Amino acid sequence: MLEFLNGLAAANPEVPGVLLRVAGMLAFGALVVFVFILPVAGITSWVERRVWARIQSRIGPNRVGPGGFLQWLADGLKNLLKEDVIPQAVDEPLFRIAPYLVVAGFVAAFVAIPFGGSLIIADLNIGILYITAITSLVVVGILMAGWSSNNKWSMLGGIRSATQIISYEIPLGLTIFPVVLVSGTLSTQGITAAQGWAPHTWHMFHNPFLLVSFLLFFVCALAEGNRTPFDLPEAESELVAGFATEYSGMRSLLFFLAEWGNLYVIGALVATLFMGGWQVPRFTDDPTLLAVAQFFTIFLKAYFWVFVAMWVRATLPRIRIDQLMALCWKYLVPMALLNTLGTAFFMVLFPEGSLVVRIALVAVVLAIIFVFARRVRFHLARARGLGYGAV
Amino acid sequence: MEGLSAEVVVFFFLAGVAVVGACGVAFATHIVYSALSLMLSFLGVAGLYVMLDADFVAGVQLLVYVGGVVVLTLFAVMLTQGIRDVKVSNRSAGRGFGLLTVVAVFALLWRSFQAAQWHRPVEYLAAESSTAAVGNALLGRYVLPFEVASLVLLAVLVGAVVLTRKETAESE
Amino acid sequence: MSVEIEFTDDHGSAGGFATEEMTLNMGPQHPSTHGVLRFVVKADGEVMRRAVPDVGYLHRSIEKIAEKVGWHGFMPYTDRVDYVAAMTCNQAWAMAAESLGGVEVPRRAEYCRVIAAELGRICSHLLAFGAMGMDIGAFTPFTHAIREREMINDLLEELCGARLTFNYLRIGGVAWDLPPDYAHKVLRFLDRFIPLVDEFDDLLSNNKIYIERLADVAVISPEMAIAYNLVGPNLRASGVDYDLRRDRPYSVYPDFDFTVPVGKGTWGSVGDCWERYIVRLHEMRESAKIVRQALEGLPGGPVIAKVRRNFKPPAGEVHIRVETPRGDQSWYVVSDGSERPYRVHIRTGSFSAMSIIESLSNGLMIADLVALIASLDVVAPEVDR
Amino acid sequence: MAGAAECGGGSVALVELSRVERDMEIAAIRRLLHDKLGAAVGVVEEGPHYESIRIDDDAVERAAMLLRDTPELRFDCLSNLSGCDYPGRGAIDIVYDLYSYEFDRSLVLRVSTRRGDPLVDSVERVWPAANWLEREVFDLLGVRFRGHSDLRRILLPEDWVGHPLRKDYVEPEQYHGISTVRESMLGIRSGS
Repeated sequence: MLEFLNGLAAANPEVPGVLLRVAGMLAFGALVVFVFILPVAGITSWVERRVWARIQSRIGPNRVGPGGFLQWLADGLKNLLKEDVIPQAVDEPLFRIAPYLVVAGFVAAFVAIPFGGSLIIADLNIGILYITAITSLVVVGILMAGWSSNNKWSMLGGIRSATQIISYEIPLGLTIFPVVLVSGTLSTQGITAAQGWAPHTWHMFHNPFLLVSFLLFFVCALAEGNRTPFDLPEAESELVAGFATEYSGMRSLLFFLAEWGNLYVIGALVATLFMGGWQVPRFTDDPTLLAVAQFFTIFLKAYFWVFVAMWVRATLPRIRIDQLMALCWKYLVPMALLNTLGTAFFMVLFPEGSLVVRIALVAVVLAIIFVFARRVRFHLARARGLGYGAV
Repeated sequence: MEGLSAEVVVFFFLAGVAVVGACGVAFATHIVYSALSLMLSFLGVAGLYVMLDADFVAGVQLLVYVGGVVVLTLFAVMLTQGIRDVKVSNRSAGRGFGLLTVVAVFALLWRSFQAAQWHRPVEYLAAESSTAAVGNALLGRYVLPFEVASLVLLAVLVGAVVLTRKETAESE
Repeated sequence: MSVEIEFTDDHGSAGGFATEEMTLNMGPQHPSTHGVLRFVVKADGEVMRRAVPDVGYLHRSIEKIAEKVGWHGFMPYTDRVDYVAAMTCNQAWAMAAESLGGVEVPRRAEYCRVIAAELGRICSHLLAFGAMGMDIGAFTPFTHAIREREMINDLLEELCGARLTFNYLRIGGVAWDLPPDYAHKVLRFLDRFIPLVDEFDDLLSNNKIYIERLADVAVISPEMAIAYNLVGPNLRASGVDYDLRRDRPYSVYPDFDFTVPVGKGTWGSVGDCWERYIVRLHEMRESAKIVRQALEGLPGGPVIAKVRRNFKPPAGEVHIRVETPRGDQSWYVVSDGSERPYRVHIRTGSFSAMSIIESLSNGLMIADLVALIASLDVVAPEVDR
Repeated sequence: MAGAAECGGGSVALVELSRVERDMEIAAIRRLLHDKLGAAVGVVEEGPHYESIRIDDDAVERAAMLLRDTPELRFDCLSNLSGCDYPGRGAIDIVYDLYSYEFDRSLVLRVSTRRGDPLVDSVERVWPAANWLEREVFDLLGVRFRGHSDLRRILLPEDWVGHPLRKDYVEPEQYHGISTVRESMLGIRSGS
């Protein structure tokens, strides 16, 4: 995008370059927010409800639009039209600002998330650092929401959330280290460029430590996104709705928007860091076609992990706060540190990487998927035998 | 008009954010608002770092100060206040002492202001990573201070653990 | 900057490491209180110091109503004592009235009662299973359990026309005989359902997170369980091998062969939340066994004895104990020979289960309290009646 | 209890049978209590369905202690505690349904207390289960329990007036300004 803006600047010398760049980025950012983030977050809510429903042998939203596809729009409109209840005892300014801060935190992360080779709002050279940093705004927002609600359940939710996000930021950062070591850059585009389109060239298969890192990253990302089994801050059965208890209408929806949008961020980060991002084989020289292919590649990869997160949410119970902390500090942090060291050693041993190791790791993962698929087949067959074939 | 280029506008905006934030910290009557103003101030400073092309420092500023310090401050304040209905407020602590501090700080600022070489890069620096430079400096020229700092931090960490453990033991 | 902290109220101990306790109001409107219950929780952060149950929000004066309506007329009200397992409450009332009035129940009616009661027990345990999963944060088991419960509801609807408050039993027997082809339908359901219990095991019982959340949490020793008069699955989970259906048999239960599941301490201690959970899961299998045997051995004959419309049992009093899904429900019924009961008192399983919570609460976390309530399978209307 | 299988399933027959079985025991238990507590232990009262031992209201706790701790009795469980108002006799009866898990044996104690000033020993210290059961009796019948740790209303609101399960209880016309009488659309007066 920068080239395009530079070209624009060259064509219009009378306009200051910086202004053009800022305006261009703002325009592109607005485009991303309204054409991509809002629909994706909304549609994710519909997909999640449908996926959940299938897993729970229900049907799910199916009335608005084909297959209930427009349910998210209906929900959004409904919430926009609802009364924005501000309880009397809340700290009003903070109560009002908090949802926006949460949304700002997650939307700002999209600045450095690549959608394709040339499709990125800003290819920051500290891209991945920026993403982990800017998402901390979400914590502040959640804490604000929890505190300003003047409700002990909200407060507990806010505190849980802050504890959780701060703690899990550490292993999350540490699991990114090996990727940065291998690709030698913090830029998300640089990390993608260091991988190829073929699976064995992905970072997750670079060495065994990176494979573990990849799993740890996904776990930590789920925890950062307050997703089951780490959904303690809004644990319905314990804290009613956690920090969002007192919110209603659009403000409440903003929290959910952030949650569903965050899912895509998690997926896109996993895809970018470990799964080759938008890399596609160079099948054509047409840049537009290539950009489209790249966009769909990373979108599908990201959405696969969104789906996995939904699946996990529908399957697992919730862990307890002390177990959450123990998991983080006793297991994830040491393992992540070990992975960083291991990757460093591996890079000393094989400065160019090792094709044998890569192929072997691909084989291992394929074997795991095969075993898993057989188990799924067994369960499906059993369910069908019981008469649950078509629900 | 040279003096009002876009960069200048952005600079004054960010500086304003930082200063307003700082004033908020000092003048807010509510400690939660103070903490949030602190965040605003940090954000402004992070923006200034970006303008100085020190993007790594800006990132770290966000990560450590906004994500860490402010959140922990808020955390501590909210834990003591929201739950137990404790009234926590700022109180001025002696005008004279305050004035002294202000004078001292301004003297220091003035000195650094005069000592600085007000050299500005003329043209926009293309995105070039300052990360590598910072890394090289930390593990090259400044490796000793870096290691000493990390040792000090470790000692602080251990000390904190010991202190809290002792208190818990006493309570039983 | 100096910070002034003014404490608005006196807090805690003088000297030493004072922990600040906060008072949380859990309920009466709270997702995990299974109806309308309230707990006043004194907590130090996430760790509770004390949780005091406050009941009575669903008090509908059923005992008082009993004194106002006739013997027959009270039957529908017994459904409301525990609307999750209405059949067994029906049964208790029928037994009380019959034993006071000296009514001989036809054998076929007893079989129908057992079939209905055991289907109701599966129903209730399915709800307990699902709700427990949901309280621990897993939503899917709930919908799966409700799906199965729906089928039992269909079966019971076919039996008596109602899906929740059945009013199927009558003093002297049951209201209607089994509908045609009923045995076949029930057996087909059971064939489907029992393998599904294994599926529940795969999905929830042996889940690592689930075990970690429940094992060794809120352990109730057998002595404590008996002292607090914990009954039913909660008592058995604590290792007391006792089931009224086997040890003080009533109705036609001696005809059937079934085992009584007892807590074994599989993952933690005997009497922890996980044991209370798994005992219920096993009981569903046993109930299915009983239903199967009852359907196979169903005798012929009438389903209701001749009972006068104006039923007036002679003066006297009786203690009836019935094993409901929430355990030994104890009815104390006094008759003064008139057409209305003189006094009815119902001591329910949930009532004693609620009374034990306060003494267990110290040191539990808030999330554990949710698990404890769920594992005790407390049903709010049964506590308050 | 094995006899129930032969008796044809009627629950009446079952109750009769167990009564016969326990007939010998109750006299022995009464004698044992009488030896220790003297005149406070009354007669065995025979009803058509079960019989109970009558105890004085200030000897309940001692009796309970004995029943629980005597090795050959071991009534470790208070299965039920009910109260019943008898205005004709001017008494409120408290009925304790005890159960021994060890010996699989039931026993009923009966205490009469004056209706005007009902006061009975609490057995909370013997069986913790009595805590809530006694609170319930206090709430609904107004019987006070001597030595109870936390005698508050349990089912009704704290500010409720009267004890609804007393036979002479009249429902108040309104509670906190809310009428308890529902006027029928057809002009028929319902409610109490």
